[in-house]
Amino acid sequence: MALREITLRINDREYRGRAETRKTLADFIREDCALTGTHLGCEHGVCGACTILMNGEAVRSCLLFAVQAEGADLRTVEGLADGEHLHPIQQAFWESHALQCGFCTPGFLMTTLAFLRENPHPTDREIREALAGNLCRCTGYQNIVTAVAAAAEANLSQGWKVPEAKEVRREIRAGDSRDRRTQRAGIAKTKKRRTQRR
Amino acid sequence: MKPAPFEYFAPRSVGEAVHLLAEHGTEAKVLAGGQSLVPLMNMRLARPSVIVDINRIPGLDYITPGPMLRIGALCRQRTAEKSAEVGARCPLLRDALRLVGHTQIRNRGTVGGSIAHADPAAELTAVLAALGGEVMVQGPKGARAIAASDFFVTYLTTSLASDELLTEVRFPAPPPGAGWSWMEIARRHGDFALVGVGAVLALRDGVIAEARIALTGVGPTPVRAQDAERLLVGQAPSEGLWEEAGAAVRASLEPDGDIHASPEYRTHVAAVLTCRALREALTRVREAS
Amino acid sequence: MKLEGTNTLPASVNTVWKTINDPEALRRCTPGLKELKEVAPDTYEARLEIGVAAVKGAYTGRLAITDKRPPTHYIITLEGSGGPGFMKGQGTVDLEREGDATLVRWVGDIQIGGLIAGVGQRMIGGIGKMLIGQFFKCLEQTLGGAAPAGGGGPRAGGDAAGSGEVG
Amino acid sequence: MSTRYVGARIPRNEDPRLLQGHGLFVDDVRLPGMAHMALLRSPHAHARIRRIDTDRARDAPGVLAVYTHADLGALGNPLPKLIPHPSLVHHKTQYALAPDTVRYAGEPVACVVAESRYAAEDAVDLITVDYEPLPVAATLEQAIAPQAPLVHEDIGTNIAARYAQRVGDVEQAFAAAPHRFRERLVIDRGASCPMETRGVVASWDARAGRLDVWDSTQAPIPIRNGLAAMFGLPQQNVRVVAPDVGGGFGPKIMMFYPEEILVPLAAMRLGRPVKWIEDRRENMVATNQEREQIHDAEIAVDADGRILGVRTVFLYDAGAYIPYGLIVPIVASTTLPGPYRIPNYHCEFTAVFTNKTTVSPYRGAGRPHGVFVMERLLDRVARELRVDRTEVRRRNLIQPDQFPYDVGLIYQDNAPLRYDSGNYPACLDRALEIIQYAEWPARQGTSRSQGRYLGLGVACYVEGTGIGPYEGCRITVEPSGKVFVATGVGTQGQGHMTSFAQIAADALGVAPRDVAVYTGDTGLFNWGTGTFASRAATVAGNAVGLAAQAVREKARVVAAKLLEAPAEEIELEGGRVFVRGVPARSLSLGEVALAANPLRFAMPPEWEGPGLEAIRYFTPSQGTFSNGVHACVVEVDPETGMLTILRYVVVHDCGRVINPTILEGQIHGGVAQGLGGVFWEKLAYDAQAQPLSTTFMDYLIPTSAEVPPFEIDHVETPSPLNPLGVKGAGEAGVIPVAAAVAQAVEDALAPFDVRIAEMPLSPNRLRQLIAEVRRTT
Repeated sequence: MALREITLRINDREYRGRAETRKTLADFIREDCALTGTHLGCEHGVCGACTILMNGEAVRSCLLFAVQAEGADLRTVEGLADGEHLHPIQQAFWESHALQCGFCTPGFLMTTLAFLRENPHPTDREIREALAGNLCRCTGYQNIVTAVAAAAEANLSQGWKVPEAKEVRREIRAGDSRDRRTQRAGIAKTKKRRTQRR
Repeated sequence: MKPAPFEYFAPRSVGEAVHLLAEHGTEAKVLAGGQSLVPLMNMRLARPSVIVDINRIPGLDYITPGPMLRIGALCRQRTAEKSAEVGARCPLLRDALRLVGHTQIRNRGTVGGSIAHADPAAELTAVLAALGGEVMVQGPKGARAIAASDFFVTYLTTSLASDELLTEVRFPAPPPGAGWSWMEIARRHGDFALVGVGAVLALRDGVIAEARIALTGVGPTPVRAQDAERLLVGQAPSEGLWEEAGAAVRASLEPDGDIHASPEYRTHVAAVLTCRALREALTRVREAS
Repeated sequence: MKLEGTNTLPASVNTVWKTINDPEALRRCTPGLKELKEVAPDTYEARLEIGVAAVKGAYTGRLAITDKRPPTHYIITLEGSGGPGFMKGQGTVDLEREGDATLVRWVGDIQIGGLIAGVGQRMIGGIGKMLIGQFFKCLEQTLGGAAPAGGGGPRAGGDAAGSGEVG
Repeated sequence: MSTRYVGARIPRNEDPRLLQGHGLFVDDVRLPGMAHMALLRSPHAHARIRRIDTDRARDAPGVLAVYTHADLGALGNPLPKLIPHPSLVHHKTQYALAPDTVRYAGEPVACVVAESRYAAEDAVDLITVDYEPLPVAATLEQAIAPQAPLVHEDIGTNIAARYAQRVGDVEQAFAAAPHRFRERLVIDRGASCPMETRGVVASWDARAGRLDVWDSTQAPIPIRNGLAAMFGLPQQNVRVVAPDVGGGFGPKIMMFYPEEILVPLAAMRLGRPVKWIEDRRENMVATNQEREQIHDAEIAVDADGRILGVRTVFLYDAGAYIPYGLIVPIVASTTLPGPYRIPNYHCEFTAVFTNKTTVSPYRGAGRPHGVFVMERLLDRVARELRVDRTEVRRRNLIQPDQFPYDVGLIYQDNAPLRYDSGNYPACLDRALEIIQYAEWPARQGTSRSQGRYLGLGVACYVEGTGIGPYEGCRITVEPSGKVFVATGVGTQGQGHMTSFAQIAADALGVAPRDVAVYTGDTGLFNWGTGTFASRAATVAGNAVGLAAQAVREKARVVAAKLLEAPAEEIELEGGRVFVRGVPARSLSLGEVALAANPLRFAMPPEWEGPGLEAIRYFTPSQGTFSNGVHACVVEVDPETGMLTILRYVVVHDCGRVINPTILEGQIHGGVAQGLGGVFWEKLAYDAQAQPLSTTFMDYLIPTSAEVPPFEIDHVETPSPLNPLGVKGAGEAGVIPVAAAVAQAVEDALAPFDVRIAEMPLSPNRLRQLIAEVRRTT
């Protein structure tokens, strides 16, 4: 079984682990990094529930192998809120009743984050097409479209941003921007996984 | 739904990649965007024992303008779609790219990868065929160019040798003032089209000087509609002429059916879309002049 | 899935009959056939690798020739099961003299089950036709003396050149 | 009691957790030492198992166990029969693992437990099964034909049941009728496809003899009871938790699925927690499906289009097994009459086994079929008699003064089908007003002159909801002043954590955010049947109301002593308990809760025990009936057969509305699923019953780009059958969609004279229909 050391950043924290080369990035995030907010709805790249940001761009984490993300900077749904303060997109989803069972929601949030960065003033049609890569079975999409429009409004008034991929890449190359706390977290993760493997 | 085990290599140069391909032969698969390969691997329909991940090879993500628009093997579909050069020199490619999957797919998927995967329903294969483009490949014995007409062999199969790597795709820019159109019918936004048509029209002195038409979803490879093209050249554009071109396309196709569309449907819609594409292309010619 | 067609082969009915009963020719020309072991007259154990490009299925099963009416008629059955499910192909073959060539009429029925059926339906029909086409192309080459493509030609075996890099 | 919160648009209590990725879905459960299960499923739709060789799998790296039927021991019997019915003569259920015969492609044959799901799937590949393929009954017609291949050889037939119900004298009515029209109507298979597939995690504590199970189910308590029985454990030692469930839509009410037994079994045998998560391909073959029915229906009307009689004789595809009994076809036949007066009615169905995935209710559960048949018949009447389609409906609607209205049939809950209340004409008028029906001919004419083919459709329905037997609830006020509500129903996104909180908040004078609702955990509430048939808000909701009232009264009795005032003068408001008119003399609700649980000294007898806590049950004698009208405008491209939904209007009456935002969300989702089943979603099978659409690339769930915006309005006729006056709404959205769109497509394609008699449609099929008409004319 071909194991690889993998080091990557998720939500500005570094994670290190050892995984089979065939392990998908989605499984690595959920199992090895214990960030279970990223969901798997189809594992063949259609439903979008596993959408995350990789170096600032929305990607399907079920269609990447963890080894491919070595040194990458990822953002998952857990990295949206600022402590107790929901991100404006999360706030808009809450106020617009844009989720029911909530399983597809993380994917929609991450897609929206990348979309609004590129297109801050979308029309409803543009929103509907931008969201077409994410399936939702509960809401019929209408309230999600409303929420994304509302989030765009909030964006204009509050001007929130996500870190640009390039800056992050530089940090990674420097490789030393992690503090002790995250180092410990990284090591702890590795230990835990070893005990699980036995 | 988890992939079977494989050995993973991330070469840092084209030479290294080609060496790995030569070493592992048909057991090796090249991984670029992975948006078609990884689903097949997750479902264990594809079980390559070796993966050669070319994503860490520097300098392959370029778009170089020129009489031939040259797109490097690692240029993401999304990058090409947003590129000013592509928009200016090859709007047919840009319009087709917008209908490839969804943003999340195009952020990873590469132009070269889509061509090399050779899915006859994929937009880009028909764009390459319509424009009469070519691909550059690198093998142990060096580089060679393969014309689109020689490249696509059948479903998911090309004339790439197992030890060759596609390094660049070349799209000839249509003549100045040419009009273009991409038309397709897909069940849902972002799905593979049931039928897709790409058309390019150029006029000189009010008659059609050049006509290029290629279709997806109507055969084991993208289909160039040469009968229709011949029929158009030298004629003055007219609704009647479009109908004739559509009829020629209808007559030339023998598509297979699947659960979404019968051969009859595909043939019929191919003709309908051909007319519509030519109509739109002509409008663009007139807008240009 | 039903398929049918006719092919003209450049040899007498008797020669064609010999060829399509010759294990060596069958091994060479049946797309994806990796191994053929005779276990009884006209019954063989077969190992196949069928598919295109990266999408390959390994099957083990049997090839049998039944309902023989030399030199003009038989039914050939190829069935196997493996990781991706099962496949069964059956072809009724009739030979007919056509000048100094032979007209081959065939009616085939292909059944595919499991993974490939559920996922690959979009291409199965076309690929089935393609593989049968390769079978006859290979026979033609054999009879015409042209160099036959091994294992039914690289494409059929799925050890197809390239189509590697994937978008 | 004030109702500040019931009826208000309260944002959901459950959302902040889910929005931050802090939900707990079954796949998020991570236990130390957890092993993973994968299943080997039959690639054949019908085959005998000659031999299974698991040796190589057992020796594969990381493999802990491989089980076949031979290893199941006492659990090797057929799985429980869920809902018996006198007419169900052959109540066949499947085995956890197939013993000797597989009857649909996807039926479990063996399972592997390994250190990772990856390793488990590797080992599954190493199991070889020698199958003897058997002839297949792929379609309803094949299955009922003489000499048909038998799905279950031992019963000598593919017919599981025949059942008929009738009202009045149908033969006489038809004989005397001036007009009779016949239709053959077909509805094909669809899948519920919740975004979260099924999943089970089990953990066994041998010392405590305790089994903990996390299950993505709509019925945790029945699952707990069943597991206890099958494994011979006290119910109290088995805890089943349905944590956050990523959508249910019916198939997750099914019990037992094989994996719900195999996973606990493996956990107990291995002494390690075991997880199985269904992957999407499994979900498309191994999770129950629905919808396949063929109706031969006939309607008799007088010269003005008034209904004299209706009859339908239909085939119901049960799939390979029929654990859930006859619920779906019974619901179809009892939903068909809808909001119309039908003096004479005959419905008769045959439940048929086929070699396809088992069928059990999927959102709508037969209702869409009944409505499709009834509305298609009325459209035919309108066309033949040249009466406006809405006028035909209006002439036959049950009038507001006719309630309660007895249809004369027995409903799925075995109680009389008696509509409790409603205002059907009002809903129709409102829908026509919103869709601007009066201006339609002009608008359609204009678009036609521009070469566009637009069509409008209108359909009415009545939905039976809120059936028994019961649901219950325990409400506890803690010294913190927080209110805890525990109920036995599970929740799959319907917003119960909020709507139930609103009900309790009104009774106890607190804010909904101070009410924590717990559902789906057998450790927190012991009694319940589950979330199905649009019943949670009605049945559990009223139980919450009753329990909250009881706690309120207890609080007043306790406060009366503490505040030295008569109980009837004690008020609850804003989290405080005070004497009417003397707000100064007050305590917080938490203080009262603390005082109600003294450590020493005698307790006043009138307190009847400690704490502010009450358990109450609501046991409706019959269901309550929601209704509504859908209207839509569509555009068809006759050259390509492509369909675009331009407008979709829903006017809906589910009695008193608890939370309009949540209600509208339920309707949006239902309509989207309905639209899926109209043009995109079809489970294709080939002639050998091989499933051909087992991925999201071929099973087409509509996206935000296909689904239109919705326009929704409410009419409120409270139900007299429960204290809150509410009716169910969970399935409403999906029910009349096929009927409305079918009419709209016919309207759009009127120049081609196309008839729609089937669902789902597709671009290919619409083209075919247009071409066929062209050929025949």
